[in-house]
Order: sequence, then C-alpha cells, then structure tokens
Amino acid sequence: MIEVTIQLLGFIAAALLLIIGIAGMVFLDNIIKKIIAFTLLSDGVNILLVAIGYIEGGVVPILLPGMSTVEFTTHAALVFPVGIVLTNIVIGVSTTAILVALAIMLYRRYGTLKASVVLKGERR
Amino acid sequence: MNELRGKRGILAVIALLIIGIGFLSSLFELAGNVRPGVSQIYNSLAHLVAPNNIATWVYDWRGYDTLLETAVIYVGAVVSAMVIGRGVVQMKSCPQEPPAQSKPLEFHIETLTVILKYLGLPAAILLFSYGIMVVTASSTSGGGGFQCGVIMTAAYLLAAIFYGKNNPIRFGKRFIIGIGAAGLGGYTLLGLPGFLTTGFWQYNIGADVWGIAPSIMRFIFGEPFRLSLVLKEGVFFSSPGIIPLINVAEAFNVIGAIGLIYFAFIYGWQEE
Amino acid sequence: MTTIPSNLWSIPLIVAIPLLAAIVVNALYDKRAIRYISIISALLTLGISIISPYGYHWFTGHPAFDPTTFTFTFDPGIPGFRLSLEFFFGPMQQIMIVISSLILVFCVIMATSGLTKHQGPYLAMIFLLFASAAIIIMVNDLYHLWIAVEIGSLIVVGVVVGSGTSISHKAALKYAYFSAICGSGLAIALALLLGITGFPNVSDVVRVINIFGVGGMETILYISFGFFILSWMYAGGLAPLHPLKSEVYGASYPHATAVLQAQSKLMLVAIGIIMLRIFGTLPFVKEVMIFLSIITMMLGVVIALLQIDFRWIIAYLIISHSGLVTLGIALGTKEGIIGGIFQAVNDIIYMSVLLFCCEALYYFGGATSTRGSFGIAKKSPWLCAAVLLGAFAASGIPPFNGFQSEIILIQASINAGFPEIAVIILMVSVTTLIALLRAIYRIFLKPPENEVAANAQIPKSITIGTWLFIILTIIIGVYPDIALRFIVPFVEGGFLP
Amino acid sequence: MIGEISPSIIAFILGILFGTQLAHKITGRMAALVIIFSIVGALLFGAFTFTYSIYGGYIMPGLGLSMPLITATIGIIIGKLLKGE
Repeated sequence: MIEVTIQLLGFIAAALLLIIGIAGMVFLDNIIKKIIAFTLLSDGVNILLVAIGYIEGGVVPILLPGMSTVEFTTHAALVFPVGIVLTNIVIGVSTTAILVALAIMLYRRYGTLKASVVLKGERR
Repeated sequence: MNELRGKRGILAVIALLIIGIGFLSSLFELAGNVRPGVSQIYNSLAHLVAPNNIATWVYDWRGYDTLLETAVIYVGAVVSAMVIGRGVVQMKSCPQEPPAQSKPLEFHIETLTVILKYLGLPAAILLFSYGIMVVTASSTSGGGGFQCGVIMTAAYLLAAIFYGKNNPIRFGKRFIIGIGAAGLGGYTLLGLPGFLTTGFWQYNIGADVWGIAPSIMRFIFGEPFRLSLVLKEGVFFSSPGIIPLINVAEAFNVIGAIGLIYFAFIYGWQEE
Repeated sequence: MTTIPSNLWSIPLIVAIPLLAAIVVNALYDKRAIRYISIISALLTLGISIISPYGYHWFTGHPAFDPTTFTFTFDPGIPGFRLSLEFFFGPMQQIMIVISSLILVFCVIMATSGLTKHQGPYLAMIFLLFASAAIIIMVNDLYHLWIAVEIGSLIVVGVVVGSGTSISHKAALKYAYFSAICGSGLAIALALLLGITGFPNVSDVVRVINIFGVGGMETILYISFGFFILSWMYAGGLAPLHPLKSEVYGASYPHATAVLQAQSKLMLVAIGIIMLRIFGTLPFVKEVMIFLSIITMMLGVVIALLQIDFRWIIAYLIISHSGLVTLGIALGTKEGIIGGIFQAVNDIIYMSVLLFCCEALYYFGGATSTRGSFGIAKKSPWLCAAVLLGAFAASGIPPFNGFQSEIILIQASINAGFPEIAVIILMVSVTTLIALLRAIYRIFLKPPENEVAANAQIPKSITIGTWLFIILTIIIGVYPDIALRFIVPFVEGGFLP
Repeated sequence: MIGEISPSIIAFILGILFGTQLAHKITGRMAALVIIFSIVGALLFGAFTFTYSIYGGYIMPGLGLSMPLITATIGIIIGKLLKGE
C-alpha cells in the first residue's frame, strides 16, 4: 500500500504538468499555445523541485527568533532544491521572452501564428 | 485540439501515457526517500551568515551559479531586443534581406476612469518603494533582487497601461541599458575583493565564515550589515557580508533586463 | 608532486573577462571603441589560458566537508563533499579553451571589420558563447552544467538572430523551442539526481552512488539518463535532433559558426564524459550512446551530399563529425575517449579553416551556392588552396590532423569489438571528401558562368586565420603528440585528479 | 545597530535614483498621500524579524514598522524634486 504524502501529491501534480506541457509543446500548432505549454512545463519542473525539497513537518529555511540551530538543521526544507526553483523561474522568463519576441516578428512577416506554416522549410 | 485527431494523434497520446506512467511510477519510489545531502550541511551553517538561508544559498554558497543565472536573464533581454531590431548586423560586403520593421504598440487609454488615472502615479511610486524595501530586507526575510526587479518593472508596465505613450516612468534606452550593465557588471566585480584577498572568487569577505579574509575587509563589508540573532543556543552575531550589495546589483540587472524586454515590446526599436 | 590548489587564479578570469567584455560592448552598442575592447579581451583570455597552471577553483571559497572526520578541509586531495561550486582546469581543458579562444580572437576581428555599425549586442553574444563553452568544459557540478547549457542555448539563439533574416528567425524559433523542452528535461534530471543522492557535485554524486547505492531506484537513474541524452542530442546536434543545430550553423555568419561549432563540440565532450561517469556502469547506456553517434555520422554526411550551398554542406558535415566525437566517448574505453576528445580538437580546427574560407566567399558577393559556378580559383588562388587543404584535413587524409584522430577511433572501435564501426568511420571520411570536393569544384574551379564582385578585397584577418589553422592541422597531423600529451593524462588519470 | 540603519540608507539612495526617472508633476497632496500610504504599508509589512530596537522598527510583539519602505518613498519624492521639471 502506498502511503499518500504531500510530497507524493506534489510529484503527481508535477508529473501531470510536465506531460501536459510536453504534449502541448510537441503537438499544438499555434505558436502562442506552444509558449503557454512551455510555461506549464516550466511550472511542472518548479513543483517537482519544491516537492523534492519538502520535509514532513518542516519549516521555511529562514531562522526566526527563538529557534534552535539543531532543530533548524533537521527540520528546515532542503535549501538546494528549493533554491534551484529561482533559477528555473529566471530561465523560464528569459526563454518565454525570446519565444514571444520571435513569435511577434514571424507573425509580422507571415501574418499567421501557425507553426506548420511559419516553420515550413524553404528551398535553399 | 485539431492537431491530435486521427491515427497519429492516438499513437501520440498512447506514447505520452506510457512515458507519463513510467515517470510517475519512478516518482512513487522517490517519495519519502529523498536524501538531504548537502542541503543539511548548508542548513547547519545558516546561523553564521544571514538569517534567510535561501538568500545565503543564492548569493553565498552558490554565488557564482547565481551570477550565471543573472546572466541568463541579461541574455534573454538582449536577445529579445535583438529579435525586435536592436543590434541587427549585416555583412558590409554582401547585404541580405532588410530586417522586419519593429512597430510600437498602439494604446487606447480613453476608456480608463479618472480615478485610475489619478491613482496610477501614486501606485507606481508605492510599487517602487515596495520593490526597494524587498531588496534591502532580503537577507533577513524572503525575497531578493529578482523580486525587486520584477516589482519595479511591473510598476513600469502598469504606468504604461494607465498613461500610454505619455508614461510617467520614463525609463529611457540609455538608463535601462546602463542600469542592466551596472547590475551585472557590479555583481561580477563584487567577486574581486574576495579574489584579491583570499584567492577565491566571490568569497563572502564580509561574513568570513572560515576566517581566511583579512579583518579589515570583514570590517568594511561586514560591519554595515551586522545583525544579532537571538536563538535558543544564545545570541549569534551574524553578518550577511556582501549579500545585500549583491542583491542590489541583481536588482539593477533584473530592472535593466525586464525593462529592456518591456521597452522593446511596447515601443519597438528605432535607431536614432 | 606539487599540491593541487583549490583557488587557482586563472579559472575565474577565463570566465569573468569575456563576461565583462560582453557587458561593456553591449552597453557601448555602436562606438568605435568596441573593436579595441573586444580584441584586447579575446587576446587576454587566450593569454591567460596559455600560461595558466592546473588546479581547481572552489568559487565562493567554501571548503569540502569530510564525512569521515566531520571536519571541513580546503585540500582538494581529500575526498570530501564540496560545499561550493567546483571548476577544474587541467590539460584537456587547457587545449580546448586555448583553441576556442584562438577562434574567438579571429572571430572577433572578422566581425568587427566585416559587419555593419550596431555590432555591440552581437559581439556580446559571441563573447558569452565562448564563456559558456569554457564554463561547460571546466565545470564539475550538475547544477552549473544545467545553467551553462541553458545560457548557452539562449546565446546560440542570440547569435543566430543577429543577422535579422527570416531564415535565421525560423532557425532560432525552432532551437528556442527545443532548448525550452530539453533545458527543462535537464532540470528534471538534475532534480532527480539531487533527490536520490543529495549532492550536485558530479564527483560526489558518483561517490554516493558507488558507496551507498541508489536504494533500488535504478528506474530514476534511467529516467535522468534519458533526459541527459535528450539535452546531449540538442546541445551537440545529434540525430534525430540534427536539423535544429544544422539550421543554426547554416543561418548564422560563418565566423560565428566557427565559435558555435567549437562550443557544441565542447558541450558534447563535457556532457558525454559526465554521463559516462554517472551512468557508465548501468547496462545499455553505452549502447544507446553508440547507436546515436552512428546514426548522426551517417545521416550528417548523407544530407550534406544533398545540399546545394557551401554553408549548409559545412553545417551538415559539422553534425556528422560530431558523431565521430561522441562515438569515441560512447565506446567508453580509454583509447576511445582519447580518440573522441582528440577528434573534437581536430574537428574544431579544420572546420574553422573551412568556415573562414566560407566567410571569404562573402567578399565575392556571397558566392556560396553550388548551383552557379564562379571560378574563384582564378581570382584568388590562395583561397582555393586553403579550402582544398581544409577539405583534405576534414576527410582524414594524411598528413593532416583528421587522419590521426580517425585512426585512433578506428583502432578503438576494433579493439572494443565493433569492426563495423570502423568501416562506417571510413565511409564517413570518404563521403566528406566527395561532398566538399563537389562544392569546391563548382564554386572555385569550374570555368565561371556567373558574375561575382570583381574587386573583392579579402581582409587580412581571414587570410591569416585560415593559414594559421592550416598550419595547426599539419603540425598536429605530423606530431600528434603535441595534442595528445594534453589529452592522455586527463583520460588516464580518471578525468579528475 | 548599524546593521539596522544601513538598509534604510541604501533604500533612501535607491529611492533618489529611481525618483529621477519620474516625469509627471507631483503635487503636494499626492506626495502626502504617498507618504501616508507608505507608513500604512510599513505597518502591514512589519519590521525586520531580528532587530530588537525602536529604530529597526520593532514596537511590540506582532507590531513593527518597515523603515526602508518609508525612507524609500521619501527618497523617491526627493529624487523627483531634484530632477525638477
């Protein structure tokens, strides 16, 4: 019997978001929809990371007055996976910005947002 | 979902389901078996630096990672502006097709109510000061440079929506590029004091957890931010060292980067 | 034996100087000072990487935690868990970075003399491209590897869109999509490895897996291996994701492609070695890697034969030869890894020769299409000689350098029990020669049918760069020990001292 | 003690820097409104968690004043005045 913990629920949510995101990025035709799918994918990664850093009955890794250091060491959320989330957010922002900029310029050129039309190979 | 119809669609859905179930079943094994590893060591040393251990992780334990992470958003901004038209280059000897024109967005601000227009500027000012508060208090509470930059540029976007072309926050091209360069360059150069005195790039000479920096450096960079931490074991005098300074640099960089993205998307890019 | 320092002075400078140069040139935007600043920075990087000693750098100056004695130590010789980010600069890293920065110097000179006015952001991207390549070859940390791969792919997008043409925008969009998927995949792989081991440092991860095991979670290792393979494919342009990278190579200016291909070879070597170290003991891992390499090699040359533009022929040949690099690493034997890394070094050099020659063709009005014939050999016989020599080096003809590494790879694959692979390597080199000679005949040698610019002035920088790299190919081809003495100790010593 | 003052000073300087980027005219009424709002906000966002002095903003358990928010607002208005227009 699998014990249902908050961590496991986080993993399930993350996996669902990842799969929806990857499916959207690969199969959807509209460039903007693809970008939205990417944000889902990126959020899935974030939830996965937060869930890995989760500790049963833990606290936020910020020292508050009156805490004991030993207690903090064992109970604070794992700071490494939680910290990586910040990086992933930043990367998500920059990738989204670039994708949106490219979508704008390609829309101006071709007048459509369909990836199958815009990205059609040209005869060189 | 027209794209997923037909035989190809069914195959794709089945393949995705298989991948998803495999991925999920492996995560079932991981749940509850995560090894704390290095995070626990970081947490055990938290009281020596800044109370906010995430800030310590971001700017001290993994400070150089964060430099690259900061560079990621800088690159993101520069590249998106390049796509819009800033800094497009051609070979002098062999010019190719001209780049597409970058047009500014059109604003329709007539529909906004008078109250919104009157409160737009105070709201922007308050958002500015909120962003500044976040960046200066980051070593003791949650938040930090990135959040500050996002709040500031949100104020910029808000003002652009309220007032259109006649934006009260007039981040000019030169200011945005300059503040971004100052931020990333400042972050990079803050590694120099530690490098020159201890040989380690970005050693947090203000906190000096390992006692290898000259005491004068600890005084210069550590004393202005020294905090007393009242814990169960007693009072610790911890110092975040250069973390607050790096935070400000990161905030500058993010303001420059996201500001450049907004600027390029809203106004396009025309050369003078 | 001297002790290895944990705060080697040169490593931060190799990364920080290009970063600062990028910031400055981006801010200057269209000033004349850009040229001098960028050339000086590139030369500084080259000089530092040449004179630097070997050792570690523990960024942010945190020591290692020794779990046996519960103490902290600054001695990298003690196998402790690293608290800080670890870079290692050894002989292999040295030769890779020296060659990449040599290419950077020439690329910067060509870009500043041959491009229109607003070149600040473009040059910034080229500097950051070099920095990401240097980081990725020196890094010994999964988290930083991920950031470097991500920033590397964003910069590649930046370099490609620099020309502002529709074809480059399309290539950039495709590449950015896949970088989004594969970057997230690499993040998932990192998260899973962090979950089962608790450490981001590659040496620590390997040690934890070897000592404590993975507690029956081999599936997780396989899943993270899968995501690693995905990012390996897109970062290096392996099949079946080769169209992404080849379009990037073809759509950017040739001088930028020279840096781009160096960066992707360095990524292939670095990620490949990290995969071998972490997953090398799992079954089927090497087989998957070998399979991918063979497919890449064959597909690359076959598609190169079908191309009708010199730029795109070179682009697909770079893809194909990436397969040679990864093949050596995938074999997993010491001989194979030496061959793979040596092939990467040689590949970077001779592909740069071809790309610089391709850049020179732009001064004849962009005469790179093999549909027309331009008779450039008469106008510029030295350029024709250079491109022929480059083609010979690329096809593994003695006495050029390609021969030396391919012979090692052939021996390694025979010794590893795959004589079929040796045949494929031979086939690839023969087909490379055919593809290149066909294009060179049409563009250079055939009597002219199309008009080209009459008074084309090829800049001195291109001529000097081309011939310098040709001399390098011959020197390494005659005395392969010059390069091998950097690579062999790295592989013999188990990658890190 | 000094560790509590420096953030407020930094906030003030940053406020002046960003205040120079404002273009519209700010009336006295608007300035007063903004400062009052910032004091309310400072009460809401609370004090530094670790400082136990009046300056740091700690008034009583559960009630604190975030000084950087107030100094930043004042800095922004001063920066706007410096720039003129």
